[in-house]
Amino acid sequence: MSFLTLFIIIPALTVIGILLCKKHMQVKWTAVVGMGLQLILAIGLIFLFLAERRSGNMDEILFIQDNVWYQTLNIHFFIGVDGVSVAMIGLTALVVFAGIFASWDIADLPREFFTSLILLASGVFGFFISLDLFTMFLFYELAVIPMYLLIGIWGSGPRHYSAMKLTLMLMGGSALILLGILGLYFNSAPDGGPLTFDLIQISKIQIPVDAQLFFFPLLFVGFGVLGALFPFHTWSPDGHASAPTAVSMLHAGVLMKLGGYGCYRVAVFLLPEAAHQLGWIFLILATIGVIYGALGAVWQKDLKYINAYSSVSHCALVLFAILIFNETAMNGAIMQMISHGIMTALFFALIGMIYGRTHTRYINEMGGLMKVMPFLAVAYVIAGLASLGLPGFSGFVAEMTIFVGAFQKIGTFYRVATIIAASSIVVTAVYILRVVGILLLGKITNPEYETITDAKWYDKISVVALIFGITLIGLAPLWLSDMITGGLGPIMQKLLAVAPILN
Amino acid sequence: MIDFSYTALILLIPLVIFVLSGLFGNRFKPLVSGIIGTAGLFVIWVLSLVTAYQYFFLTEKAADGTFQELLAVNIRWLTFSDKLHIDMGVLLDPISIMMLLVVTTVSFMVHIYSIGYMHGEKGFMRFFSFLSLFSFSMLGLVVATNIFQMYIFWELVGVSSYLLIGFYYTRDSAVAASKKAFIVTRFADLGFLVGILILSYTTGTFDFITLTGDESPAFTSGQGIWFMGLSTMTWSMIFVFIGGAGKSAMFPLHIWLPDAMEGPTPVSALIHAATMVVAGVYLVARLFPIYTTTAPVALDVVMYVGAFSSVFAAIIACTQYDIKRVLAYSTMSQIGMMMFALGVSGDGGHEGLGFMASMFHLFTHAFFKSLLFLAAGAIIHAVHTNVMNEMGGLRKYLPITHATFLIACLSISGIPPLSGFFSKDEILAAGYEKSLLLYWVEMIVSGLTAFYMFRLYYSIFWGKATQYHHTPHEAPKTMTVTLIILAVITLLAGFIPFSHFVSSDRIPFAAHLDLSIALPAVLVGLTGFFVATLFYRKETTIPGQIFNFLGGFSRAAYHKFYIDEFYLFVTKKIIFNYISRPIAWFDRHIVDGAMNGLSYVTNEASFRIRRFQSGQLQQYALVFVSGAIFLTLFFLYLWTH
Amino acid sequence: MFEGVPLTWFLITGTIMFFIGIYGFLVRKNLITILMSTELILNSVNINFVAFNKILYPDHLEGMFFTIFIIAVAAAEASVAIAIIINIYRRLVNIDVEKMNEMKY
Amino acid sequence: MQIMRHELLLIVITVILLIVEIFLPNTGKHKIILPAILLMAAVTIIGFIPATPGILFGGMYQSTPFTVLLKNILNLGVLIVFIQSVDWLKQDQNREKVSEYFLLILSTLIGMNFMISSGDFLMFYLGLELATIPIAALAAYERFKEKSAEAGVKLIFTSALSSGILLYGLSMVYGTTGTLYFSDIAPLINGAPLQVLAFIFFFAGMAFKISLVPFHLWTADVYEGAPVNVASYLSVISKGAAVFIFTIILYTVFYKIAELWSEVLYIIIILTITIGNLFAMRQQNLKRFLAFSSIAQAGFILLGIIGQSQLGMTTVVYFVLVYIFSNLGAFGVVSIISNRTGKETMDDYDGLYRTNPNLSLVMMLSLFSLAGIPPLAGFFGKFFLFTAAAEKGYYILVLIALINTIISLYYYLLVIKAMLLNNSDRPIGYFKSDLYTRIGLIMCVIGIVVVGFTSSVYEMIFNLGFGLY
Repeated sequence: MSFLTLFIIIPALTVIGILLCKKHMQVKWTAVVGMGLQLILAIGLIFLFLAERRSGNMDEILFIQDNVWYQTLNIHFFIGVDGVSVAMIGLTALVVFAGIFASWDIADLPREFFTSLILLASGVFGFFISLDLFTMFLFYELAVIPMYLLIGIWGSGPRHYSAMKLTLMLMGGSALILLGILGLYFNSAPDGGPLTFDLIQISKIQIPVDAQLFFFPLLFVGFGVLGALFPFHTWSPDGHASAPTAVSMLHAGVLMKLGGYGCYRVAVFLLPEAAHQLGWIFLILATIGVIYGALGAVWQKDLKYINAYSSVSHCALVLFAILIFNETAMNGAIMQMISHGIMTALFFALIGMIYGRTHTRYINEMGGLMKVMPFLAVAYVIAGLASLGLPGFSGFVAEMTIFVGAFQKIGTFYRVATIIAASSIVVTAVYILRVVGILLLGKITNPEYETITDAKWYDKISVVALIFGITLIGLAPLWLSDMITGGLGPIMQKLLAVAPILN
Repeated sequence: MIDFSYTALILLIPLVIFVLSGLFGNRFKPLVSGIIGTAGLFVIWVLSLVTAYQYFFLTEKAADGTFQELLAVNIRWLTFSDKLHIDMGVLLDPISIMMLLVVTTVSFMVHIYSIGYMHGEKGFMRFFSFLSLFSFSMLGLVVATNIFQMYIFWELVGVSSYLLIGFYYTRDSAVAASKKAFIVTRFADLGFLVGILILSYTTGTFDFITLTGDESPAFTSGQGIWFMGLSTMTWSMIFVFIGGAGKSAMFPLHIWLPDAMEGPTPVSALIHAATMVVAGVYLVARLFPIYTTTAPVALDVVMYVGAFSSVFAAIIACTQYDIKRVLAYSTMSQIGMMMFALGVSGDGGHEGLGFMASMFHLFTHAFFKSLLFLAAGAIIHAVHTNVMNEMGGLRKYLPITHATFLIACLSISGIPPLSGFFSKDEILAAGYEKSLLLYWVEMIVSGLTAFYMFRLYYSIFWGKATQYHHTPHEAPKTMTVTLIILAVITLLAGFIPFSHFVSSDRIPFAAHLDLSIALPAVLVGLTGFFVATLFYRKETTIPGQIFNFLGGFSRAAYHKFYIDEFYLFVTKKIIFNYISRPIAWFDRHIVDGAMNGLSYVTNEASFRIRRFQSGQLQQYALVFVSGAIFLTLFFLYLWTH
Repeated sequence: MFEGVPLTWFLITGTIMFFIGIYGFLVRKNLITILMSTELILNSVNINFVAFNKILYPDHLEGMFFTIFIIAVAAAEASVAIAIIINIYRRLVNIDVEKMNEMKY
Repeated sequence: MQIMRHELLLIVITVILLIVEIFLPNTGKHKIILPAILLMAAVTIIGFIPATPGILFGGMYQSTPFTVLLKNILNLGVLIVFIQSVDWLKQDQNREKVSEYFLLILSTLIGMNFMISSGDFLMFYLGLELATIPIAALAAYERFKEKSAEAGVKLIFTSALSSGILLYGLSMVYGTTGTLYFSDIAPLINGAPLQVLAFIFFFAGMAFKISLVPFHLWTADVYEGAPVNVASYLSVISKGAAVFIFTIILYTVFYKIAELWSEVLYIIIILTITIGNLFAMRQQNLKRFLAFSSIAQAGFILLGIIGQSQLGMTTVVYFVLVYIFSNLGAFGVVSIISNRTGKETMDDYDGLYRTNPNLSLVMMLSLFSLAGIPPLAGFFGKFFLFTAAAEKGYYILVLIALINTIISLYYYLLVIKAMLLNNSDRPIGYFKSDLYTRIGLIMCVIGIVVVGFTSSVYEMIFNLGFGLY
């Protein structure tokens, strides 16, 4: 019985608690308490993990719990963490915690809102801790579905359309994933023996290459849809634009990471040969995505669209780094997931707060907000600087790791791709500063904004928590990168076994 | 062996001050934060003086008589791979210490100055916290132990310059200028980054000491032809230089510098005259061994770009009316000369004269140029305009400012015995040894320099006595004091035996003054001075005539040769309208359209097939029977074949 | 009396009846006639069973039994059907099958 | 006695109810409701007592633990249907014919039980007809509704046609093998052309019961016309029974031509799922909507059969169980709402959540379970079905099915959208559903939530069904 189970139990209890609550306030505070516990637990996990490692426990997976669930199909409830998943869990806990506060003034059906939000969160946590493909997939879908209600009920704009589109596209992705998982399952015992969904066990065996070539694209695209892989990213702008604040935060901050994590943990890890043979195709797509998302953001006028496109760009960078197949880039990919997770959550939180005050998301209709809401404005500038990869914030660390790693890879193709991807930092600077300039600086364009109030206490909590996250990673990245690198051993072994000159 | 680890404080103190004043600045009175910042800078200044003293005089040289490179502090910050890792630390060697002195001194002066200058400004506290952020970043850049640390602080100075240029964030021109500055330098930084990537890939290290050491991997590896007939190292050095050119406003990446004058004048003095803009020069100097040993082509690029920028800027400077812009262009031109000096320099001993000259000029220029800016600040402070036509005859109102300004002008024009004379002379000497043509180009530049500086001087302090709606008065003590201090430094700095401290191979040598170079230089300077006197001491029409006589050329120069317009065209028209906009459209209509198309097709299909459910019992039966029969026939066929 | 009549003749008869039934089911408009066509179908089946039983497998009587049961069940089916038809007739005073398309698509 | 306990018990309670019915005055027929339900509950519970397997009537009837399990599942379903239909039966227009409802349904259930444990085609046919004909009467139950009568006609005639075709197939089987006993037929099946024809006709007959495309067209109309509870009974119980016996016959009789029927199924599955989904997308009337969704679901069930393995067999049963809970949940909500408000179209459901949150929640859970969303039972069922099909290597088929799950998710979400997302100016007003309905719905919800998590159900089915394939 590993304490990791708490990561699923606590949200479940919180949901029950919320359903029992009668009053608006009770609901919120139950949510806060539950997710606060979750955050504490996550931090505790990080420390425990580091302690274990420091004490020389070099097992591939720590805190394992393995119960048989479905005997006949050999489905297990098999959970455990390595450095990578610990990092992702930390990210999730932080973002969810901030998200609760960011959605403090939900007035309509608060109980249902927080229930779905926490269901979503529990799905994400479950996904990150589970090592059995079946449970992984279960949690994956569990995380995706509440989206529909969250966007559809509490969203804005063409919310019904966006919600339906998002759900269906993501479910389309998960359909491919399911097929891929089945493929893995039935190839998991090439030389007799019981079939298994056990990720670690599968990673130990050698799946026939022709099977790999068939299932790798399924899995990669399937997860890639959620990871905003070009050209399957179009749910992202609409979805984010229509979603309520906290949902955008969780979605861009955490849910999209499921895609990247899946590509890394399932597609590439279990199917290295195919990954090595077909990787270039997706690498091209990812590279396009990086620059395409960035350029797409330059033209947008809606804050959320801008951020959605920048998310496309950043997440594409994650996939790009994963497909480089060397340790440094892989490390960068994970760090990019985390940094982008916090960053974009911060962005969406701020956008939501600004929207809540100005009631518009069109940048041309706003201006000079720095004067009336200094706190939010400064936070926005910080988020912007972090997002354009300024040293001292997490974005820089991640991006630099990716670029350095990618450039170490032999082959002009990769070099060129790297330089193209790297050139996105300039474009990023362009659209970030454009927004900052129009939105915050200059004179106040709209007289009614004179009276706007600055952030409330709960806004401040969520913003500060997130800013703390990015600066912490930005200023002292070593522990994180070491923790992640520790988790990359197995996958690197497999990849190197495929092509010795990958590094 | 002295323990230099205390130098870490030089970085920590401003950082702490920044964080504190950033978080709690609005808790206490504005003035307090100003005082704190200044005090902090004073401490750092003292520290760096101590460091310099200890390093140059108390630390024993290495066996071959070189000043050794000391890693005072070095902490692992981020690990990329077993070979590649970023450390944060303090590297002490002659040039870094020289820069330490420059930065701390000027920054300290500017802090004091600003207390007076920014008095009563809204956001006084913000200003000082940004100043300390800048000082932190600049110092970090200076003492970087590895190229990646340098890149990190490189970015940081960029952003602090962005923040400070845009200090008056309600003024649209300021916002635009800051944005421009950041994006242009960012673009250059991309070059720098690519350079670093190539360098680190070939050499497998970021570390300066390893890179520039005698058996540097850069010398051994990376010689092979890599791309377009140039060696890997050459390319990486060229890219790195692009980064440097961006920060140091070399042509064609200079466009941000004039606009950057939108920032408060002390900022211009600190960042855009003395410290940040010379970072490029410092960067090239840092990697100088690589340039000379393995990338001569890149070094030539540096030389030509430097030379061209210097003359280009000098010409424009002659035509501008905004005093700060004139100074900005003169800065650009001076930095061009420094680059040129680096470009012409060889390595080691007297070969490395150019290196020394460049560093020397950097040193002196920092002081007299910041002096010029601060004085200009005092003037603007007094008359509330910075267009020179609206000034005149100020010498009786602002005696101190006038005196100091004059000193600075003489110094920059290379009139002995002021500091500018010595450094510039060395540069010309170095240039003379390399190529005669460029030598003369630089001669002309120094002539022009003298001309436009005195054009500026006369039209501010002499000329017609303009009526001011309230009589200008001398700036407060805090400002004049700094002016005087800097003036004194400007007077004396020239007599420092610079080559005994700074040289390309860190072996002291004696650079003697070569009259055959010095005299013509001085003469050219004097000519410029006299021409300016002739034109501008009194109201004359000559300049106008000449302006018209040169016609198109002068107009082009007045319009800064339309470089800005060109950039605007590229960014706004090409990138914004012809790339980004189509992409946005494509995304909405093609990519997204495909997705919506799917759903449309499904709906359509579901509508088309509805007539099978006609509600007619017999039609159902028909489908039923025909289905059964069809299956039968199909499988009978399948089975029998 | 049926000695020497080959099986195929019975089968052909059965098949023909079967398809006559189908045809009637598909084209007649009157519900009663449609019901009768279904009876035709069932009877064709009966012929098959009996014929098979008598000619191929005379030692057991499964076919016969089946036939008898089919007849019985058919009767039951018919009764229910007719009951419903009567009900229909009560509602809309004809029993034209084409009138019964209130529910469609 | 022990061997055919289920059938006997059902017959007994049917007789009891008949007798009770005689003594009830015409005005008080509804007094029969409670005893009927209690008796049914009793039967259901007794059913779970392990029975002794055995063979009767020289092999015409065979009872194994597996068939017992199937019968129990059906009993459970029928019990829920009974409980759910109370609210409707209590309405005035049904006052005189309450008891018929129970009697007819019980008789069909008896038919199904016989069908399931039939050992030869005669018994099978009798069970089939017994399970079909009374339903026609039930479909036409609401005498004064034209739609109801139309439904009755459509059902009875198509079923007559289909049984005719099925019988024709059977006659051919008899002709080629000379016997009607499953055990004797099996070895003699050799894929002769006549047998191919025989099988296809037999298949068509079964496909009518399971309502597979293209033999499905009656389904929607009958569901729409018939009373909601009858429709729900049709959609789960009779379909489930047909699936069971179909699976058994395929696996035990026609296994020698498995290649043939898996190819047939391949085509039929694709047709069924796709057509069913495409029709369901556009439906406004919820009964029709559920009808088409149930067609699509049937297609998914076949995925398990085509797996041709222990896994597949087990999963089919498991999924039918899950499907009973989910579909009955949905139908239960539809029926209570149509009883109270007479509203059956999707637009009427706009903003239902605001007025009747609990009903909407049940509906949402059921639909999510049907769509296969974790952590509800439907997810597990679907996943195992896909696994079963993939095991045979039908990856393309699975992919098509998966794509269809997205379409199905789309239209299930449409209902949820109506209930939760849309706001209506005149939504269905709040009403308090009666105790029976609540119990019924709660049973469904428990089933939906629990069956998935507790793997024991699945394991039990697996162990019982062992060796059947």
